[in-house]
Amino acid sequence: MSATQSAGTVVSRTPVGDYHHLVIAAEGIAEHARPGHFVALAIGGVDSGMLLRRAFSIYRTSTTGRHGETVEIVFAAHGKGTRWMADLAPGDPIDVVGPVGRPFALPKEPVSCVLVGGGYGSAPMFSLATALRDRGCPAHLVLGAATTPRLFGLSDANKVGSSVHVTTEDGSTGTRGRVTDVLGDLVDTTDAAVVYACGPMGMLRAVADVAEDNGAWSQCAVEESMACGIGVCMTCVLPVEGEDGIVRMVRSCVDGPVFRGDRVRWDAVGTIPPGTLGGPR
Amino acid sequence: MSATQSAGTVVSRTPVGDYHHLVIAAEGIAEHARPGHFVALAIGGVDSGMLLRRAFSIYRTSTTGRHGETVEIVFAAHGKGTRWMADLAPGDPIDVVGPVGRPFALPKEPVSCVLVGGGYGSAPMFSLATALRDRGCPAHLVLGAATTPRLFGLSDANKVGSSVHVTTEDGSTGTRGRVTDVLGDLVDTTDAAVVYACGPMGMLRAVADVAEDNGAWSQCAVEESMACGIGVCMTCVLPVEGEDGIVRMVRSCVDGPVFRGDRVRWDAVGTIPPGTLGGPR
Amino acid sequence: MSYAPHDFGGPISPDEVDLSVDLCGVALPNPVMTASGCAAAGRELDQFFDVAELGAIVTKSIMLNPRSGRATPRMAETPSGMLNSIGLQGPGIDAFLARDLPWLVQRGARAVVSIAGDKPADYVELARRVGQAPGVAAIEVNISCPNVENRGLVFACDAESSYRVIEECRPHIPDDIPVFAKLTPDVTDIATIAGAVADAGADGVTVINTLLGLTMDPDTLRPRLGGVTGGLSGPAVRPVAVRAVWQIRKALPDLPILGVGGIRTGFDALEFVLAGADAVQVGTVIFNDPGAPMRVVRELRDELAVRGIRSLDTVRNAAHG
Amino acid sequence: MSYAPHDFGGPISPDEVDLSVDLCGVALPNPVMTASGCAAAGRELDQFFDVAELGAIVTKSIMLNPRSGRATPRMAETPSGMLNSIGLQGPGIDAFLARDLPWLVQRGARAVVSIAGDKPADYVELARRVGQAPGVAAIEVNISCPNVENRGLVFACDAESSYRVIEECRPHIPDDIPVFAKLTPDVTDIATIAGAVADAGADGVTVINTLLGLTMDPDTLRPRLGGVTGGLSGPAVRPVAVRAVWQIRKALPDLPILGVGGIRTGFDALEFVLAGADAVQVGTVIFNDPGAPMRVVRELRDELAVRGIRSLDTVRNAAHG
Ligand SMILES: Cc1cc2nc3c(=O)[nH]c(=O)nc-3n(C[C@H](O)[C@H](O)[C@H](O)COP(=O)(O)OP(=O)(O)OC[C@H]3O[C@@H](n4cnc5c(N)ncnc54)[C@H](O)[C@@H]3O)c2cc1C
Ligand SMILES: Cc1cc2nc3c(=O)[nH]c(=O)nc-3n(C[C@H](O)[C@H](O)[C@H](O)COP(=O)(O)OP(=O)(O)OC[C@H]3O[C@@H](n4cnc5c(N)ncnc54)[C@H](O)[C@@H]3O)c2cc1C
Ligand SMILES: Cc1cc2nc3c(=O)[nH]c(=O)nc-3n(C[C@H](O)[C@H](O)[C@H](O)COP(=O)(O)O)c2cc1C
Ligand SMILES: Cc1cc2nc3c(=O)[nH]c(=O)nc-3n(C[C@H](O)[C@H](O)[C@H](O)COP(=O)(O)O)c2cc1C
Ligand code: FES
Ligand code: FES
Repeated sequence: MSATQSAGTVVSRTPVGDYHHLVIAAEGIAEHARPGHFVALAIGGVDSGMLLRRAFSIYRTSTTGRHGETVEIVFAAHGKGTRWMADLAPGDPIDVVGPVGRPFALPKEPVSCVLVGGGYGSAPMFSLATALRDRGCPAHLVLGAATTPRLFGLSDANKVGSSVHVTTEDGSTGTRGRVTDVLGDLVDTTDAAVVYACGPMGMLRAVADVAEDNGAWSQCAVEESMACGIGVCMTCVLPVEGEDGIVRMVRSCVDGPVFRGDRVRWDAVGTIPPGTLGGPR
Repeated sequence: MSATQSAGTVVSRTPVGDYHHLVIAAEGIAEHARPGHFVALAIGGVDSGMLLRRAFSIYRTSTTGRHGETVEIVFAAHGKGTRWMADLAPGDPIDVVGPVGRPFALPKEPVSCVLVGGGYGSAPMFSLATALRDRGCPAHLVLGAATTPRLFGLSDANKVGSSVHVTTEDGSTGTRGRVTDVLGDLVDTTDAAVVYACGPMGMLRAVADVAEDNGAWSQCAVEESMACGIGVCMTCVLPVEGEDGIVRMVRSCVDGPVFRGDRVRWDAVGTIPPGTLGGPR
Repeated sequence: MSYAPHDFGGPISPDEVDLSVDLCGVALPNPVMTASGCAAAGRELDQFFDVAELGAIVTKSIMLNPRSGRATPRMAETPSGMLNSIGLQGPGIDAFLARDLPWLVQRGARAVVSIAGDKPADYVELARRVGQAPGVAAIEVNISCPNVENRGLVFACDAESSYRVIEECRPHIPDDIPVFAKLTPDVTDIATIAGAVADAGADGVTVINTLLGLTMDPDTLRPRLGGVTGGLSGPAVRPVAVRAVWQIRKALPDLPILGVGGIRTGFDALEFVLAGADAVQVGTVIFNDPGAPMRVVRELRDELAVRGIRSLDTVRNAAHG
Repeated sequence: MSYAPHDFGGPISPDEVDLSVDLCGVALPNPVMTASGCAAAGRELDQFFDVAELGAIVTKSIMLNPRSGRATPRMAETPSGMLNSIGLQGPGIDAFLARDLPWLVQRGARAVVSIAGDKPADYVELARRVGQAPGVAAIEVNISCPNVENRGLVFACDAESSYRVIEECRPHIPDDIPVFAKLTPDVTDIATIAGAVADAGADGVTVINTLLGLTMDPDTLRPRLGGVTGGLSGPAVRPVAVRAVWQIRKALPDLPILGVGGIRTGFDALEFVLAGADAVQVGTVIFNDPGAPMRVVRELRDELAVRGIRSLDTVRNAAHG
């Protein structure tokens, strides 16, 4: 897999609840994108004081629309760079690197799957659900968020999900609570073999635990702070246990962002756990 | 006189020849502006890598239009900041400090005057001409530029000038040559007492010489590189001789930008001429 | 290393935040000052905010005699910063004491007078003159200047020269006027220099002055500034300045520090306080936003309020905890 | 001071510009390299441009043993720059020689291998191993690391430690492999350190490594980086880097210099050449634009062409003239 750097152009930016849905025309990215891949966007223009790219999961892509090849993302404006993005207008230039990272691994057999998206973390789940169902895997969706405006993609979910389950912490939509409050039962009743998840670290950790407790694999797309997004800087690492049982500090941008939930040392994120390869002795 | 800092909004930006005509709605500036004053604009937004303001002569102001108080400037997009300004669109925010500097001194008697504008340097000349004619001074305009697209304000000139003279270096409009090629005669024939000038340093120096040779005072608006535009940084200095005959390094932003042409040590701009107050011994 | 967050309780109203500072016995309404050379003597900024409301106005470093400064160009914009080679242009101490200082004092502002010299004897004479002038709140001794008696080596690059200037000045300044030595970051170990000036009798230090930088002119292909090299300032250097404050605070737990370098927002000011600064100065950003010093005061108040912090004492040095 | 502009004649076609460089006997097609730690071992960048076309790839500083690096967060964006505290994470020399270097060599790129150690003996062992490996174009000795045998003081902060590392390494590296010592700007007098490593047998120097910086976390109100302090890089520091090159060139007219620090455009690269650099490196800006190194090559060619400059030799050191 190879990433492309593409001089993109904004097709549209549409507010959706608390988020923005951004469509970018950019060549060379859409056809290679798989669910779980992300793009890294340059921010602020050539004279900006903000140098680092921002990473966003690919929501969906198209190679056949009237704007040519397009890539779509969903983002929350919370820091400086994403606030700048919230002012993007059609026609604005935006440099895109993508697709980057390791996508979600798809089962070889037509097993049942549960897909969990927290907040904007649901963005990659709809193309994933489609890909799963294309290979005969039922795809049950769980969308969760603190509040209704932070749920993304309910209508997509209803289109592509084998079933759809929603939680909000304030109870304004669906079940009051968190995604993990409904997850265990769902894995059980659907006899799911794999749980896919994308969302905040805390959620991923909890999802990985629930999956494991219920005898399913988990595939978690993590979100670590990234400087380069292409594997050259070593800022985005987290402790992951290899097949050999050794914990390594692994780049989440190119060795992830998707990891097997049981491999990530969730408890030790933000530290170098004792025994890590090359760790302090 | 006191400058105001005002959170302005772009009303319009219109290309005019090689320049842009920018109209900004900003409060507290228009009513205090006099011909020769300038504004200092912040560039690039809060996360920009460009910190320093850019200075522009006030072209005209209004307190009565439908956008409330407005300030207008004319600019050439040549460096980073002005290129950024060339993308400004109606509604964009832009922070304005102004009016700054010492405006053109107006004659107390109804004497004849010649006003020379080089390139965008003609921008302040039209309001000056109006002010002069309001007090009974004939105002003869000379506009000069390298090429026709770099002439600014011909139609304004025809409206407000007692007479209008145009030079271009390529001869595409008016007399082929430089403003100084027509200036001597004009000062003579109009019996001008004062020559006002705004434009590149080389032109100002030549204009000041011609004025002096023809027995007229000159008032030159200089353009020195400025960091603050409000008198606090001491970057914008040039050598100016005081009434006491002593040369001082004087701030062009607040002690200028308008100086008496015979006071500026044009030959020594960019140096500290020997004998300057506090100069190296 | 990973820290537990501090817990100061829930947000409070900005009115409940007390920003006042006691700086070596001088009471300041808030910890924000202008930085020397970025506010002249305060007069021009009084158009944009009430200079008497700010913590203090630090005046442009004044020398014994009038000084023309360097040839132009004197500045170049750089990414998130600028280079300057003003060369300490100024009217000299007589004119300053006759005209600039009285205006500030009469205006009710706290005047911190910055002095600079070419040799130790200059500083002594300046200290004497300024120390006797009425209304001076504090003196900042800018030792980030070349010492003509020592091959043009910047005083603050050398612990001994730094010690000597402060030791010779201090006795000529009344005890109740605190003396701050202003240090350059262009040294291998800034804490040692801070220790030297503290030993010599400085009441505190101001860090940082500009970093030495150079940029080329695209037309001449030679150094752009009349002074060849220049001083780098602005947000670009902020991480270096915060680090310098933090290192000095670590080495000298009780030395008052004025933090300066690239402050643009209230949070930037808070960064310096967390690192150990007793007060802060806003410099280059004034050129971007002449209202910045008072805006920083307001934003700092809000930053504290939203975190439930009632006074600066609560968070000063908090990054060391 | 005021200069007459250079006159090189009118614009020429970019094709007429010869960018090739002879770096201590190593032929480079152009003077642009990646900076250590900003390009891993070249493989990832090969997606964006042909790494064999670039002047050279400088690999991430490699240590004797595998190293996990520091805890996250390891970076913070700062105005026109960033802070990093990676802590030299890497696979160790064995894996590097087995896997990373052979890829680069086979790919046809010029490999400049950066080595780093905790003590002089580490450097010696690394020099020996890398010196024997096939296909190494040059070695960069990153002495901007803490010396565990000397209270954690950074080697390059001290002329003696710097001298010692290079003196001990050099004999273990074949003569035809040039050795560059990479210096930190966090010193009072960088030219002295450059002189020391030159005396010790370095063929040249690389300047600058990052500046020590610190930033606070708005949530914890404590240092943001896992490593507490971090290294500041990016366009923010460029004026400091150009100044360092210029000072070293002035002091040591013949010492080869690799200039690095904040290069974003072809003109930025030219600035370093004018100041005295023989070649340049692009680091942090790669994170902004992975195609930057080859873009800088193209832009540099255009900058020279438009000024009628046919080769780098014509303009190297031109700012000193
Ligand atoms: C693989 C991946 C996929 C992501 N997908 C999405 C998405 O679909 N929608 C969405 O809204 N956000 C997504 N994020 C998070 C998004 O990248 C950050 O919110 C964004 O970078 C923050 O930028 P800022 O300018 O708002 O914040 P700032 O604080 O100004 O960012 C400063 C620097 O830190 C980095 N940074 C800060 N927070 C994060 C973070 N959480 N993750 C990575 N880098 C960070 C930025 O990239 C930048 O370099 C994703 C992150 C990763 C790693
Ligand atoms: C009193 C005054 C009135 C002016 N009026 C006009 C006008 O009406 N129309 C117009 O197009 N231009 C005018 N200029 C020039 C204008 O300020 C510069 O062209 C502009 O600042 C250059 O900015 P930049 O971003 O294009 O260049 P950059 O090279 O990116 O500028 C970098 C820095 O240098 C300063 N600088 C560079 N060139 C100049 C310059 N010539 N004068 C002052 N500062 C400079 C900038 O302000 C900025 O701080 C005037 C300048 C002055 C001093
Ligand atoms: C134009 C200019 C002039 C300066 N003049 C002085 C001075 O006279 N004395 C002094 O101690 N510092 C001087 N400085 C340094 C500032 O006071 C301050 O230490 C430095 O710029 C870092 O802060 P900043 O990034 O907020 O500007 C000057 C800085 C600038 C930009
Ligand atoms: C993330 C990161 C990692 C770095 N790692 C190394 C390293 O391993 N060895 C080294 O000599 N320099 C390292 N550097 C410093 C760079 O090589 C370079 O000297 C410095 O960043 C200045 O150049 P720049 O502004 O172009 O990045 C690193 C810089 C960054 C930003
Ligand atoms: S973000 Fe640079 S290696 Fe992952
Ligand atoms: S531009 Fe700052 S004093 Fe004139």
